[in-house]
Amino acid sequence: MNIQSCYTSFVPLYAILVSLLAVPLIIFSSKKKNLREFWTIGASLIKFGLVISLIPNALLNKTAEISIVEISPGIELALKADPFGVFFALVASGLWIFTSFYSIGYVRGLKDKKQTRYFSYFAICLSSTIGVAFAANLLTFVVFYEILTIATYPLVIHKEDEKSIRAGRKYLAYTLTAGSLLIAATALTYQITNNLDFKAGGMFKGIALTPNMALVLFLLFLGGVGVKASIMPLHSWLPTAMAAPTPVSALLHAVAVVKSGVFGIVRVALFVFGPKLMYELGLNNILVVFAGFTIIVASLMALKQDNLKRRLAYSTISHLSYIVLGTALLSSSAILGAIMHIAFHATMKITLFFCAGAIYVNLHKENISELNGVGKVMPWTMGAFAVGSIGLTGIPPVNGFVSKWYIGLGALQANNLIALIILIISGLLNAAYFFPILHRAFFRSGENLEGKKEASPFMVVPLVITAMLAVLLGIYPDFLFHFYHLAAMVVTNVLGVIS
Amino acid sequence: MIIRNSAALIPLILLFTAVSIPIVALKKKQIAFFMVMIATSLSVIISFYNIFRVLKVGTIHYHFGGWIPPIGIEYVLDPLSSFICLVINVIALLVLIHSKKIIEMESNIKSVPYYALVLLMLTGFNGIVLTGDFFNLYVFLEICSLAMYGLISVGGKQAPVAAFRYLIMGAIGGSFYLLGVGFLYIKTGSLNMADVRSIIPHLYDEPTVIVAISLMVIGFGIKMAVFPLHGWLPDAYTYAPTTSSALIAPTGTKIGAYAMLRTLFFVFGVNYVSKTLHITDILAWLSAIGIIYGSIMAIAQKGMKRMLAYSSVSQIGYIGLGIGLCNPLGLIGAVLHVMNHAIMKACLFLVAGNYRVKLGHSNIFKLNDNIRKKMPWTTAAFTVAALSMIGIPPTLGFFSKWYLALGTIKNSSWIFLAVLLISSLLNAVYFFRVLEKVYLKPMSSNDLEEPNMSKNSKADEVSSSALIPVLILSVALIILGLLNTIIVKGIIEKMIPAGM
Amino acid sequence: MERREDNPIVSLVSRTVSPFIMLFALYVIFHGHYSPGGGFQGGTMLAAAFILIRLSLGMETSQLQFKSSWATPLGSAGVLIYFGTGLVALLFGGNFLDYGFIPFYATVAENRSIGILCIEIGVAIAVMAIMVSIYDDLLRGSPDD
Amino acid sequence: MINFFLGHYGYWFAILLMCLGLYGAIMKKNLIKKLIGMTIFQTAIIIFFVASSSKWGATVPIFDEKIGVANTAKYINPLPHTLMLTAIVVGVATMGVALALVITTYLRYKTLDESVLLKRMKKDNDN
Repeated sequence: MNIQSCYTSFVPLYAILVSLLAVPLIIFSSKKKNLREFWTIGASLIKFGLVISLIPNALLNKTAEISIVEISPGIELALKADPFGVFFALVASGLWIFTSFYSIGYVRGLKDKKQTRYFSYFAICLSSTIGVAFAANLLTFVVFYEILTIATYPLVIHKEDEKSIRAGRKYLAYTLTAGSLLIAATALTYQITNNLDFKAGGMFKGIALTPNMALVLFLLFLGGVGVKASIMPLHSWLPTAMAAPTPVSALLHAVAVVKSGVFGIVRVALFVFGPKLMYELGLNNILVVFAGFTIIVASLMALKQDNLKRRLAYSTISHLSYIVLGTALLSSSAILGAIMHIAFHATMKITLFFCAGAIYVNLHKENISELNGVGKVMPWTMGAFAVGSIGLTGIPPVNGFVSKWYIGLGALQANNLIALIILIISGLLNAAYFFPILHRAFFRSGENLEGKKEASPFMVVPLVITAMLAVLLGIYPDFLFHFYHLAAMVVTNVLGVIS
Repeated sequence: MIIRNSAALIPLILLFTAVSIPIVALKKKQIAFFMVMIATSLSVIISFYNIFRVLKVGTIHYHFGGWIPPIGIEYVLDPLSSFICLVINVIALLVLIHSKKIIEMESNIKSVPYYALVLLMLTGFNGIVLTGDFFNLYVFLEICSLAMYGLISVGGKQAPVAAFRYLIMGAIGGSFYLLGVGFLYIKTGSLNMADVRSIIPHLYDEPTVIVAISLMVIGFGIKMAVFPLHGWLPDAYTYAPTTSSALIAPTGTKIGAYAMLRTLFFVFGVNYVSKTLHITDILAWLSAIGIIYGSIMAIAQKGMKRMLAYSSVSQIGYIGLGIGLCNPLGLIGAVLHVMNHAIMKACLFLVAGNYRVKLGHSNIFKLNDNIRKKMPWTTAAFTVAALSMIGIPPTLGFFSKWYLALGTIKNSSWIFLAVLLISSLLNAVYFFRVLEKVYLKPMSSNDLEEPNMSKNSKADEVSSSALIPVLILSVALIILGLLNTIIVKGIIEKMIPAGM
Repeated sequence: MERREDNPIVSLVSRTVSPFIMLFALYVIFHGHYSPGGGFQGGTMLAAAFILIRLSLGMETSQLQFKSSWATPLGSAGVLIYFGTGLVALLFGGNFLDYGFIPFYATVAENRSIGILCIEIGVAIAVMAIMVSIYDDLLRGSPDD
Repeated sequence: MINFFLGHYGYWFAILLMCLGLYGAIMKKNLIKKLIGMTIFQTAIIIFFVASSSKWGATVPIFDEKIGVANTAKYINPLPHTLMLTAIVVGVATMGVALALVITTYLRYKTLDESVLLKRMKKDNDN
């Protein structure tokens, strides 16, 4: 019914290069603030436009392909805009626009010194994220994944105080180790298959793979991409890395970096091993166990955090595992839900982080216990926060409901009641750690809030838009960007190959 | 004439310039530098020419004095030798451009004899790479070693001691090799490598041959500084003047690796050394230990040059491991790492030199972010080289490790794979330690006054002759990384010996 | 130990013997290509003659005979003679050091003979100069103290 | 067996010298003694080479009308000797450089004892 076809197009390459080319422009206009930020915004808009232009063909299951240069005999640095890649690129590049606007407000609001470095590394990060999204083979994936690791480091240590430097060390220790494992896994795969191209339905087709070898390989991959996806017990860098400025946390730790990890897990599960092999060897059960554990434990840990950003971080950890769980269930609805959750969690979580940042810049408050009455001072911000929390808890009409619904359906399809129970419990826990914040903000009276107003429009407008987006996507998941169709396309590609 | 003799021209030009410098530059010292520049540029051009010619027409033999081997000495220009030659000469040219200002600053270096020694050393390097004769190799080995002792000894106060220790080790290493050659000669009656290659399969069972090969491997091992024969290296690199260490570190040990590779695989035969004698296994294990040992020791060092020296020990291990794996991928990794490490180490040592020029020291703990503000380009180059050392794509460092990793997997040597991965993490530890200081540690008031640093916060880079080589090297790391397949497919795959 | 530089016996003997050593050295050099001997051996003997004078008459006097500062350039010159011979062969169409191509005589054999002689002379000069230079340098010690 | 030992006495001597030299170069504390050890080691190898080319009843490889050209078995192989000539030159150069280094070391540290030297070097490093 749907035939995958390919055509050569430079668009994926341009989408990567746009933000990379913006870097020298940003650096050379470091003296003129407005010009510098013009480049950032311009690059983000162009990038988004380029990604959008790939949607129509992706919906027809036509993949844009371009190979740039051969980086190892037989393996090219190649890009492929398949539906899943377009989906992820769309999320990352779309949210970059909001983050750019928001960052301008944030760093200017704090009169930050190293803004040029901030914006240039931000652009590099985005380039590599898009590279991760469009990577056509494992080696290309590894290349961009590692660049992403390194490019994020300067952002993590942006504040340059003792705490953030330590966070940076921890971040590097975790991610570089993971990178090594990923390289090992890639090399091993190459030895076995002699080919590293991602293939919907798995690249080991027709190749005898002993169960032990498959298990080792899978664990290596899991270690490699699991760190960025912050599957427990590999998660502890993420809360520490919240020392970074809020927009960084928002984009990178809720969208780009961790999502690259989750994206990697989905790629590995569905495009390297393939659902059939995963199921036959029982590898998905490993994932289900890890993901289920992470969902519950991270939610419990989120409960006891007082620092708002740390609580959000733990919430991120738990929600990332939703995606992993959905993938691991291997049923069509679950995968659909998981893929959609990548986008939907991103919109909701970025809203929440933006809110946390706005509160920090405006009121210099970081802890939840200090948030009494904030809702009255910053109604728009806290309104958006409410939307985000409701969505993450999984209450309609916000989009979080949609993806959770599909994952739940998938759990039933897969006859996996435990997964369903985990989903329900975690929904309750989500409510338990989000609603007290809303209660404090709206229903308690705060002190020292006289004369304070809403944060700067640079910050408020993006977060309101993302919140509205979350609602709109909840009502109509195919809104504007065809998230639903793209995800469905991925599912049919992946599972269709089997049948 | 040039075409006919291109195989022999490089060592000849270098030797000619080396011996004419003391006469020509007797009155005017500045001429020495220009002569060096002309000689090294010519050798770079000829190296390029050679490599293209070899790729076009195949292996080129050059017979000295017109004597046909096995009687005469021959030079062999095949993909391996022409490639290594090119790497050495390009690195030497860049380092020597950098040396112009540095030499003027180091008070105890007399530039005329120094440059003569440099050229002698390069003659030795190129000779070792090109020769197809065992004894000629010994002579060139000693020529370059003698020049190296001299180049090391003109450093700081401790330098002569370091050079002396290197001399004892080096002379014994050379003697071991010579003894091996003696055994080989007793059995085969020939010193020509190709000739020995054709005779040796009949003598595989002879204990004499086994003794010969062991002695030769020990000799090369000392020159190559493979663990546990590396003892001379850290002191020598640390106390040598910056230019010397920047010249010796990228190329000197590689020559030992090259000679090892050439002797083991191209003379004794792949199957013999790997399957029958298991020498490659021993080499691989020692290298693996060396990789870890070097990295850990590098973490413990205070001075940047000493850190880089220990890192050299570890990086030599990669090359040894690649040779020891004894499969095509390992060989590709090893040869690519020869080039990669040459570029990285040259870049890092030159950066250390630039820091010394401006700060008067390169102690890691005294570095702070002032240096990044003053020398943004140098520091950026350092960062690129460090990332390559750690093995972050798309730098060249990633790809040489990639091939090595593929090689270990091909042999199912999981421990070596683990060693490769762990060592890149250890590399990350000691390089990020420096990067953190350079980028993040604010200047405190009790930091020493920096003698050659202007007081305002404006950029105060080193002169362009010291900066451009560093930048070229660091950019090359990225470009060559992306284009590594051209090198691998075009050159390195052609040098894989028969039977691998 | 007391330094004695004016011991008449030592100085007389060494001054007398030195020319004969030199003569023999020259003999060894010039017969090197068809009997035992050659540049290395002859050069060392020549150097021995110079060093004998240096030992017996002291550094200052012996400078009149052979200046220390000449040693390195002379050594280079020796190598250049060797090198030049090879280069001439190369220029006239042979390989490096292929003496048969040196255009001095008509026959290849004669050319080879003269070629190897040039080489021996170059080697002898280089070896002589370098031996003397090693001796001088060791005697002088490090220049920075 | 006895013949084997006696017949190769040149080699045994070389091996003895080699061990002696290696011992000196590695174990002796004094730099000059180290150097002497190294030189003994090199000399041992020269002896080894020369021993390897010795032949009873043969003469120097210079054309002799009594023997003629064709009877090559009557001449000693000249190659090892020629090689050793070069090796001797290399050895002399190495020794020259080594002595220069030792003298410089002595002038700077006023000692040739390695353990004392290392202590003084360490002091320099700390400063």
